[in-house]
Amino acid sequence: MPSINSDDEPWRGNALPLLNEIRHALEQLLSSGETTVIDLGALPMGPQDEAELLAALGTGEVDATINAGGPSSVRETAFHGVWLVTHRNELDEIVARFVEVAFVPELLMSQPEDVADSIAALAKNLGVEQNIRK
Amino acid sequence: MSALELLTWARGDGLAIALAICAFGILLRLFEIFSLGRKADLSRPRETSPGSGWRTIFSRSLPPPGLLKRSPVTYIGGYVFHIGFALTLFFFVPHIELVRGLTGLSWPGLPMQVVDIAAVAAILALFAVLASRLTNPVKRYLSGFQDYLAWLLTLLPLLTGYLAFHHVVADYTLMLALHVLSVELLLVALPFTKLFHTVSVFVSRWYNGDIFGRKGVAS
Amino acid sequence: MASNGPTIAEVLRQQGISRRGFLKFCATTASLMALPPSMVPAIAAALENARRPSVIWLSFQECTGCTESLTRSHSPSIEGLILDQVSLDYHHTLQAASGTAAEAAREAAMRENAGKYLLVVDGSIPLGNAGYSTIAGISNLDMLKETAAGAAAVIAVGTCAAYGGIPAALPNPTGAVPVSAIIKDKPVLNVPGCPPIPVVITGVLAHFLTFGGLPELDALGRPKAFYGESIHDRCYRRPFYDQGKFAETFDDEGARKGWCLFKLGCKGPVTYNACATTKWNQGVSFPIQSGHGCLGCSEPGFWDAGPFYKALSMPIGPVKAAVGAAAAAGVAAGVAVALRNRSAKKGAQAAHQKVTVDDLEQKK
Amino acid sequence: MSATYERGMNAFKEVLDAPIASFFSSCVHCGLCAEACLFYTETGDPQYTPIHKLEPLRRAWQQEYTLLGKLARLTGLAKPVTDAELAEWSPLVYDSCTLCGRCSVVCPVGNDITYMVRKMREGMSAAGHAPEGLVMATTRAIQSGSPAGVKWVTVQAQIKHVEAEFGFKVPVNLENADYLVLMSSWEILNYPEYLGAVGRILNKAGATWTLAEDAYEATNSGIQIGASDLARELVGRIVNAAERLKVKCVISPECGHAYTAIRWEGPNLMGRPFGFEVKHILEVLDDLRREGRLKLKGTLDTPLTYHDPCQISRRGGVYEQPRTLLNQLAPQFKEMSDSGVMNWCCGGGGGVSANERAEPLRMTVFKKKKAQIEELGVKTMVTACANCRVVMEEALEHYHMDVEMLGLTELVAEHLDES
Repeated sequence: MPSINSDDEPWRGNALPLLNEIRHALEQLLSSGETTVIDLGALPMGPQDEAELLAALGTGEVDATINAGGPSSVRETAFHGVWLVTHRNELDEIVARFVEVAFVPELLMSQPEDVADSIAALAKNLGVEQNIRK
Repeated sequence: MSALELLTWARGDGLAIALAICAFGILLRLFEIFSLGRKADLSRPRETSPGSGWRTIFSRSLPPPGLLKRSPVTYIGGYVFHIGFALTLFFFVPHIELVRGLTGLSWPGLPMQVVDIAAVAAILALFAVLASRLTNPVKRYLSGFQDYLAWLLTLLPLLTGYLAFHHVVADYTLMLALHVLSVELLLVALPFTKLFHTVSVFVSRWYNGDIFGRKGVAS
Repeated sequence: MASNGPTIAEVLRQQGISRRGFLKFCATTASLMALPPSMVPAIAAALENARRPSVIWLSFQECTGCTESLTRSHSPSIEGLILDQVSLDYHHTLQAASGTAAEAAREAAMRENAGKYLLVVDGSIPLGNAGYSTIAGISNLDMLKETAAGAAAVIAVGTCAAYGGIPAALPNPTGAVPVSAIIKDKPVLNVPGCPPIPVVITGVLAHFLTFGGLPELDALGRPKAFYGESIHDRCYRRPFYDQGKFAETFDDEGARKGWCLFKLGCKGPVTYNACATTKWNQGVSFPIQSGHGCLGCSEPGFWDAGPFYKALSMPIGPVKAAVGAAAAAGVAAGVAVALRNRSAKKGAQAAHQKVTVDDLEQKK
Repeated sequence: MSATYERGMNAFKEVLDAPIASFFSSCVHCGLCAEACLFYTETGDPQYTPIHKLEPLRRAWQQEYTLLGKLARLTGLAKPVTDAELAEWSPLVYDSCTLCGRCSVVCPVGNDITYMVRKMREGMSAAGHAPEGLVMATTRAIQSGSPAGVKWVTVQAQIKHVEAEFGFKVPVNLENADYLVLMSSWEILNYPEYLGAVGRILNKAGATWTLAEDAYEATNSGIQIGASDLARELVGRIVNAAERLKVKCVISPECGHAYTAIRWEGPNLMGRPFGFEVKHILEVLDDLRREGRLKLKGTLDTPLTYHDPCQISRRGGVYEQPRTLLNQLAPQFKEMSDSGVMNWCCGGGGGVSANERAEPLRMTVFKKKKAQIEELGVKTMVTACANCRVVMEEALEHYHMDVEMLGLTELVAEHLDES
């Protein structure tokens, strides 16, 4: 792959408008509680764009990994409420990448269906009769 | 026929046909003009003269005293159109590539934003001169079908080019095809309508400058 | 779509995938189908109830590049997961069965899932001589008609199936035509590309799984989600085009700096595909990122749309010869008209009657 | 014989040439020629747009000399010019064009519209559509030697008068003179001071000069009506006299179109270059001044301006000489707006003054000159064309304007240093 951009060239790609979009999403989150998810795969990103965006977002306080159908990393960026969600498959290849603007990303929360499964499983382990799930 | 196939035809056979008709027409028209001849002027020309045919070819691009004020729309509209059109035609990189493809000649282009502004200016100027043609008593009196046809044929390449560049109305491929086709219409019409002034203006200005220059007047 | 059998959500659950995993699957599927993330709940709801469909895959005049592309998708990734959900009942390159057994499998699938199975086709169909391409002694045309009759929908995978492709290139010796030229009474979805991006194939399958039908198509029968915008519009090098910075050769300073490849013949502006965002090889790169212009392989007629290395605005026809001939004709016609003009003028001069003061008024 | 439509159309075919074909090919109907034409600016009537005045000639060109035009005519798509149309165009070609040439210097594509109107008149006159006034003037010029009917005896009377007043002999038919002096009918009839002025100046300069009995009239109605055969006959009288008397230079008097007729059209009408020079009197005056042979004393201390006769300045190239002279003679000389080659016509050039039919229009368009004079606020206007002078004197009276007209030659003679 050729080097894409020399250092003396100011990059005028897609990082800047995206950062602005994130700023508006944060304002919306605070005022109405509405979350925003941006699919980075749907944007035309050059290698430099991506590096620039990640550098601009920085690293924050939370760094979580979900192991479901491959590892997914959920990291809060230096900006509170701005999360970087990266899904990988079992081969550790990136399959999707999102910027999620939320207090807590949806996927970090335990899902009611799984909780129900957990009750059943726990009950089974304890030998208790359970009647939550049909 | 898909848009790409239309574009391929326009870039291929279409362009060849249009350029052929244009070349045929220009040569025919020039023969028509020059075959009528011009008698040698036997009067003694002034020994020194500020005027000449070559001078007038250039000097007629400037408005004579007082006329700019009398016909601002014609002059300013005319300048903005011609300059905007020329910038768009000769300094838009894809156009330079076209010339390079035809002749091997090439030169540096302008940034797209500059060309974009030039094209918009030319389009607006065309509408301004049309409004003037419809409202000015003289122009309205002089104008016939050919004048409006020439206007339309000039507008179409600019408009379709602009729409193609900005990806509006239709997808780029179709717009580009329409753009190339509109240019081809313009090329076909050029020798046989008043659009021929793009060629003959150099001849008519030269004769004018020569006639006046002989008498010691810079016209 | 098979009406019996477990739903996709049930299959996933049986494989021990949690609801969280299912949601991740839905999110990546949305990304795959180029749907906005806000569609995830709808996808989840649809997948809850979707059942595995039967798929019959027919290959005609093709190079197997499309199948290669598909099998080299992120296996065993999310697409693998989706492919696991379909029942690929016939694919003569991939299936284990051969000969009569293979054809029997196809016939069985057609019978059992009549009106519900998906037909996937790669390759174009020769109309010239039936013998140009046959499978098990059956001409491509007959097999397509026969198999399409009971299909819910037909997916034409690759530019050959979608638009005729390389086999249809001039002078088109086999009389190759695309699927849509033959199948008129069924929805035909085109997934053009030479080859098509694998995730587009799986994305379409995912859409079919999820929503039970075909996604929204453009005028050329392509799913808008993937083919809605041009390579040029989504190209990360687009800013250089706007600034007027172009690579002039493949090894100049501009090329090294990653400037726009328009002058080197890039067809990105007239090519509608998702390469610039989806990219290839697990999202590593795509042709322009690798330094080569787009060939326009997903557009109908790209194979005959002029040289690959000529800028899009360059003429591609016999311009010089035509202009040369026209100029010669122009000179010939010009000389003829000139001679006539001169003789007409000479005639007028000869016909001149000297004007005297008695000739200044018309006398009745 | 008679003028006929056919002779007119034939004349169109004869005069159409490469310049005209290029002019018609270039016209984009921008309308700017109208803005330069006082017949449009003062009336606001678009039919006076200069290029429109040529429409029959343009159609004749298109249908005769272009392939598409010819095809259009053969297929009936284009109709040939009719005699009725020529008649309809007569007022446009003769009454509303003074051949002033202003449109020709304004046209952005360089069309010399005046050149074309002059040529179009060849066909119009051959077809019998010249106005009666011009036909009569031309007939008189051919038959009696002057458009106003002035005969040699009248000139002789004036010679006697000049000889008595100034005490020098007016040479007639003198051979080998430096200058052959010509006059226009107007100078013979209205401005007799011209002959005395020229005589005094040339005598003082030590130049030899003469009048010619058979070539005293400089004007040329043949040019105005657009009949080259007649124009040739008229200019031929001068050329023959100049050659017979072996003069070095023919002086065109203070008359615009006479200068055009002898200086620029003359050799072409005769079909040969002249062996003698042709100069306008202003050129001669300026030559003498430069050579130190014209000494002036005193000045005229009233505010005055100079009206450039179109044929002398814009279409003749003589615009610096009058200014050099006036700057010396008149300290309060002020330029009019649009002076020099952009001057506005008096409204009576190109045969319009001889065309009674055009008189109301001529008065209307004088409003331009009137506005220019009023803008400047002067009461004296100098010019170098007797026709301009007569036309403007009439119009000044019509508009009750108190402005005095002077001939520049006469003004120079008045300030001749005779010491």
